[in-house]
Amino acid sequence: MSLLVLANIEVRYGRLTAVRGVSLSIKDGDTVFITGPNGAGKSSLLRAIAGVTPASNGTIDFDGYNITGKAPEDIARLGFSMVPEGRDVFGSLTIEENLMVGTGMKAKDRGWKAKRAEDLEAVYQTFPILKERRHGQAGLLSGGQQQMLVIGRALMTNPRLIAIDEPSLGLAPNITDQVYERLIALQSLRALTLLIVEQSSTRANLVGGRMLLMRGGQIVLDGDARELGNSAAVQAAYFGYEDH
Amino acid sequence: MLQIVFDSLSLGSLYALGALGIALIFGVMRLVNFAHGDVIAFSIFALLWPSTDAMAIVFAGQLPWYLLIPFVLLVGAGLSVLCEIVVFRRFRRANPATMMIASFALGFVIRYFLLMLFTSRPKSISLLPMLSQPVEIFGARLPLLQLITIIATVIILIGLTLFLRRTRFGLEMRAAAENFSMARMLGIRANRVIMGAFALSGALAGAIAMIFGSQTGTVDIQMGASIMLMAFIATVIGGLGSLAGAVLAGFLLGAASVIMQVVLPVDARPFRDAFVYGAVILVLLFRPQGLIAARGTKERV
Amino acid sequence: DDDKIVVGFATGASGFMEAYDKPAQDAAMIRIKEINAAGGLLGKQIEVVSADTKSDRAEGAKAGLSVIDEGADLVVVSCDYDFGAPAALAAEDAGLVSFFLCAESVKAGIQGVGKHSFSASVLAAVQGATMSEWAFKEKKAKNFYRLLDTWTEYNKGICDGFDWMMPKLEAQGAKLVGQDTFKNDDASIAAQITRIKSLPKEPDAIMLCTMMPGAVSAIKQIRAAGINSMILNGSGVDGSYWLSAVPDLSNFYTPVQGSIYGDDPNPDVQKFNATYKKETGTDPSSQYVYPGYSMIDVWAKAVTRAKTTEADAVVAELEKMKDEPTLFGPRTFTAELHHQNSARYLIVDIEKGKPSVIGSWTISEPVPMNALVK
Amino acid sequence: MAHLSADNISVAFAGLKALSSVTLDIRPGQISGLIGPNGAGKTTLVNVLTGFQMPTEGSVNLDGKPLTNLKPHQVRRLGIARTFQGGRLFRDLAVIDNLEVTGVGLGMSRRAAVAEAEAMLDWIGISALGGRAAGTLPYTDERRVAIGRALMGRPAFILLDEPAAGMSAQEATDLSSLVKRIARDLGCGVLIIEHNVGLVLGLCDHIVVLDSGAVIEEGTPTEIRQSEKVRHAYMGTAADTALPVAEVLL
Amino acid sequence: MTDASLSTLPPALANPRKPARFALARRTIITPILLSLLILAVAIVTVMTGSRPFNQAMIDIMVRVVLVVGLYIFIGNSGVLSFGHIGFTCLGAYAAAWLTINPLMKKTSLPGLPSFLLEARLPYWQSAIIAALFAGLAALIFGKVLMRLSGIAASIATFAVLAMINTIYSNWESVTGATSSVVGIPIVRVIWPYVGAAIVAIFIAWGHAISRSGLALRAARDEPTAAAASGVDIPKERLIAFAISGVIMGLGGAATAHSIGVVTPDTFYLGLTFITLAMLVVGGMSSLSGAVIGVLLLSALIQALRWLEAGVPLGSTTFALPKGLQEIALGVIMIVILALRPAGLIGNREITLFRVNRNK
Ligand SMILES: Nc1ncnc2c1ncn2[C@@H]1O[C@H](COP(=O)(O)OP(=O)(O)OP(=O)(O)O)[C@@H](O)[C@H]1O
Ligand SMILES: Nc1ncnc2c1ncn2[C@@H]1O[C@H](COP(=O)(O)OP(=O)(O)OP(=O)(O)O)[C@@H](O)[C@H]1O
Ligand SMILES: [Mg+2]
Ligand SMILES: [Mg+2]
Repeated sequence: MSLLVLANIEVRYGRLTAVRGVSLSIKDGDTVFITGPNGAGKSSLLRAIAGVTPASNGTIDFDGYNITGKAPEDIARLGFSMVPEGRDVFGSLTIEENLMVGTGMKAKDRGWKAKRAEDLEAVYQTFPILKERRHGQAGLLSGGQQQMLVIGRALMTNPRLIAIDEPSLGLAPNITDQVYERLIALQSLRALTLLIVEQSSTRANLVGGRMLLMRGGQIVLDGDARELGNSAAVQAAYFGYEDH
Repeated sequence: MLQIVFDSLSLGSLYALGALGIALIFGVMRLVNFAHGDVIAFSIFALLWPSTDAMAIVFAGQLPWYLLIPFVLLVGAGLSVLCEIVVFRRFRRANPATMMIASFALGFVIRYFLLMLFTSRPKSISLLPMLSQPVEIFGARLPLLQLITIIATVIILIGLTLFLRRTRFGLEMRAAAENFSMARMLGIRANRVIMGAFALSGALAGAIAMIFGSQTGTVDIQMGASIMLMAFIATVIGGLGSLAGAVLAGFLLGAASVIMQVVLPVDARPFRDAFVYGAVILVLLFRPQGLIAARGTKERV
Repeated sequence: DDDKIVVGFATGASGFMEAYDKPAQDAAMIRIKEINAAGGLLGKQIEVVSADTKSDRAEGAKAGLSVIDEGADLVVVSCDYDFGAPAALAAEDAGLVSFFLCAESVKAGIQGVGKHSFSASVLAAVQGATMSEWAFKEKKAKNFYRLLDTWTEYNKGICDGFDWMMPKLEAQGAKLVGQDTFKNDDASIAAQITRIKSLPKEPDAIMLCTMMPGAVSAIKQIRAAGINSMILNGSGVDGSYWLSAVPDLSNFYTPVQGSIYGDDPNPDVQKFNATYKKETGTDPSSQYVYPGYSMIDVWAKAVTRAKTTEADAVVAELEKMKDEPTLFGPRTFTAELHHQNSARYLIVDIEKGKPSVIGSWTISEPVPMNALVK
Repeated sequence: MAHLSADNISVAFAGLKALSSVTLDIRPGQISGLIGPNGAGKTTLVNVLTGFQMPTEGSVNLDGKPLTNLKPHQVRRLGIARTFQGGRLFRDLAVIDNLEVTGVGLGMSRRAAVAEAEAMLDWIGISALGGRAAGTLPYTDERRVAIGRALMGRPAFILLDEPAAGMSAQEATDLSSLVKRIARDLGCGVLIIEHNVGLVLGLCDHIVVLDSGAVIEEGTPTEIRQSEKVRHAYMGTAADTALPVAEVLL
Repeated sequence: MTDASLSTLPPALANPRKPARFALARRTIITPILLSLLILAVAIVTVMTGSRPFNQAMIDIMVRVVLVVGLYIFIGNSGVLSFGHIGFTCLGAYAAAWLTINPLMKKTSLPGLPSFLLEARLPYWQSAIIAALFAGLAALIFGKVLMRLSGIAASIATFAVLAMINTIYSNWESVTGATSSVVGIPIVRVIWPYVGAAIVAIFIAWGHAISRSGLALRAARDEPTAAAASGVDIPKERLIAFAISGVIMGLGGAATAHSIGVVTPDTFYLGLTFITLAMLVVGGMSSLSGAVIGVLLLSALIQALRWLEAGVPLGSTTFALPKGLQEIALGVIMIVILALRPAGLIGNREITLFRVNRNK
């Protein structure tokens, strides 16, 4: 079953069109990597799905609901969790408060407090430094620590689909490994769908799953990550990108 | 001596309440809400019938206190929320200067609206006259109203702090304050949260209006302005975003004003405010981040 | 043109000053109507032009210029000296007579604007002097306390008059037991009250030099603190509209030029009050409506005597007036002073929240120039 | 010869020891790498070197003269430039003006600053961006503009904080060659912080590894690659996968 | 700085080709010229109408242009909102009063003045220059202390300065006449000196904006951290702008004094602070054109509303806004403009002949 269906999405900033006519369908429990050169429109696409930069054209369905033009909070409440590019921590809140921010929408469910404590412990296990600093101010964390925090925070909302814009940004290599391990573990645990933007295809080759390559606001390649590997097609996509 | 302490506290508590209302909105939107003073004035004018006569025609002012107080608080909260919906919502992405000028323009609109209904002439009203009786505690005599004001301020401060620190609403409000769009991406109904903050701030304005109105017996379209200014200053020297700081600074400003009044020789007393503002500058120079720096005001490189 | 005489009002028709300018202007209109009905001035009808100062100084200058452009022979400017001065200066520049509707600062005249400028009211200092002398003489008050609101010149003027009178009274046994200042918009005057309360004995009288809206606040706080001394005021607190704020206020005294409470000893004042009500729909709200009427009255007399509206001639006639009777007491202008430095004041007493005239007082000697210009 | 050194630097933040007795040398023409786990103190060290952070102990010296009490702008005027982990461009200004500001900050006339800014953009290979508003640039370009801005006035030292974060392999390669040119052609002493291990190993003459505020290893790329300590504390699979990129560069 | 022998510096970098002298000035001077022409056009129309109240209204506008341009120099370039500048206007206005009032009058009304001021009686243009410098000096002194602050703390500190100046001037009886109006200032009712002052202010603002200091300050406005890392001494650049804008505000003060002939401290307090700030923000806070156009447009709007309020004949009936609606309408229109254009009408652009240009 398709969890997320995009039809003909277009994103514009004034005169500039960042995403042009992207159509895409992602199945429940899939791992999807989006790669592509700088300025390809990857972040813009994610922001459009999340409802922060509404798409100027096209429709988006999530979990059977039409979420086109819906407010970001409503989309989030359906189980779409997004980690945007750059570290949007709530700098004045403590680390633990940051992790708690997104957990309010489940407050209606039964036993949610116990579940929340469990989730929190799981995040702390993945990133022990966060536990160590749990009452510290988030804004004072180092770049990489903040990145851990925002990933942890997104996981705390217990999403159906988590969309991460460049998870490895600023992370030490071994931490990046841990992040992926955790994501893959969650995926097998409760069919979490992953939508990950990475600049390079290396990680996709390693992890496997579906890989999309974006360029100039369009999806130019769509295939199995391991199969595509460092294939000529991928190379072409990258080198077809005229730098300046 | 004790008398001076009470005098300081009672003046300070007005500033502190004002500072809370301003700090709350500043915390949420980086908005220096210059319309706050006019919300104060509006809340109290709501007790009168519109008329251009010199004599005030009391409308809701004669309600018993247990209805009167909620009425004024509701009017403040309602107007404040209305301002949010009609005006401030459109300025979520604007820079602070733009928002500030917009709030100033809004205050202007409210003020002249009142002026149109009531004229510029101050009107008199007797609110909660029973509070004008003097009471005596620890040998200091002060009007009952002042005592109640002091106590109310402290209770409001504690309640508000607990509310913001301990409840989910507080957490969501602080999150929305810091990064509106990220908060929404985490499922926070940010608009509602912000409306809540405006409601609280408006209710505080109503509280000030009540106290001020009962204390002075006068309602005047300008009445919120000077409190609003002092409150604004208190918010900043208290440490932006820190409610406790705002309250502390409010009390300190009250104390500074009272103490200057007491110690300055009679010829220098008219210059009292210059001394007070001089002290403000000194505090800012030594603690630019405020007396109680809120977390997150320090930005790391 | 020659078939009419133009009176120009450069006053506040909106904004803060409107509440003060409008009533006085209405009173002036009543006098103008009377004159027109009686055949006009020098046989010509008086026509009125007006321009709004928006209660703003820069606008005031424009309003002044605007009525001058429309041919005003007399420029009537805002009640308050500060707000009226720009328009008055414009008139002075154009060589026209200007009248402040009710300014009570000595500068509203020769000392400030120039030699063609007059004020229709009485100097604030006279009010302070009147009240202190009256309280001492009639009420046997000995210990005085002086509480000044530094907000406006008017307030300071009241206290100046008090200060001038005090040494004379002290020679006769009175005493100034203390003094303090505050600002009209102070949220609380608790500290000032504490100072009064710490006196060994409550003063007999507090000379309160202030005006609305701070006055109500100060009075209320003084009484709430349990201080029951008599409170002496300037005319600025006249009116019953605010009395509800301080229920059962007593021992409170105000000097007025005429009574709005229906008990003025002069029946003509009562008649005027009725006319005012008929014309405007409301009773006069304070004694500040009256100067507007006297102003047109004295100016029209001067014009009649000079047989022209030409400024210098009219000024000369005005300066000849000595105890010229008007509805609201005699008026005197001299070449040195275009203002009243002595006046008969009615004293209004408020007891249990009810105002009534309890007498009148004229200070024993006029306030001299050196007490006015310091 | 010019020589920038951090001597025995310690920094503590309210109980947290971000750096303890770190010593580091940077020499003109050399490229030094600074790597280590997240929160190791790398950025903090750069902050100390550039006057943004007062060390609790130790001193920063330029040619033996202490800089420790200088303000950031004074440090910059002595020829020590840096970039930031976030781009921190002057978003409202055009790219060329971003560079010009530094020229002006260093005391050049606007005329001279424009001239140098143009030459610098050209040298980096981004003259085409000159007229764009800095706020609308994509990530990679932002990085390059930031480097260009830091190079104005041709500083003796440049400290780069994660310049390749978020770059694709190709872009990282381009960046590497730019950094090499900076060291070789401009004679700059470069300090580079990066989590892209391949890039660091391929680029640097000398690498310092920080962990929890302390130097745990130091040496040539080969030494670092072989260090068990470093592998344990820091590298994950990336150490293996990234190697090819490094090889390409070498 | 670098050891040249070590590197083989690329020739283009070693010796970059400088642009022609005054290239920047020549490229941008069109903006102040156009703004000045606009102002001149307004003045010429004014003189042609021959109406005295209209002339006075236009004089007011010219004075406002001076004040708002003065604000722009500091606020626009530094991004620090100042609530204190009208304090310098106050200093300028009183200085002009001290220097121009007839000594005979001064001896009675302001006896506390030092004797050189008591004796002084200068022509208005000389007094305006001295008043401007005096205000600038005061700004320099206050700025020296305050410019270490940034953001809202700086705004509040500047407000405290305003409040201090206001309190002192409202109470120093013998020198400022306290709260009462100081009169006797020669009134200048010809528009040209005011036009001159506005044009001078515009050119000074332009000169500052294209100067090194202006550029550095604008950079620091966006990114103080990066600016410091670029060698910019932020407090110093702020101070320069603060002092220059202090001079212009002082000039505006002198102009105000001569335009209405009276000064009082409360003329130079919150009301004027807010209306000038509003004009700046509505026009576009970070652009000189925005400052000037903000004044012209808002003033025109205010004037139009007043005119509507006074009543406009429409055929046989007169259409008039109810009293008080003018201010309400003004507030609403300001809110609408800001909601639609949060960066102000002009944004951060400058007008030029060919197209609207991005700010340098
Ligand atoms: N807020 C914005 N305003 C104007 N243009 C923008 C904005 N955000 C992005 N763009 C432009 O849209 C295009 C796509 O940007 P986007 O950030 O989506 O690319 P990306 O693929 O995520 O690149 P990167 O790998 O650098 O993150 C780029 O040309 C960029 O300059
Ligand atoms: N101003 C500060 N106040 C408190 N703690 C701080 C401050 N600055 C840094 N720290 C802490 O010091 C430690 C070192 O931070 P630093 O930013 O130097 O790490 P880093 O090595 O650059 O990490 P990353 O690779 O994640 O960017 C971190 O634990 C961080 O939380
Ligand atoms: Mg991106
Ligand atoms: Mg770092």
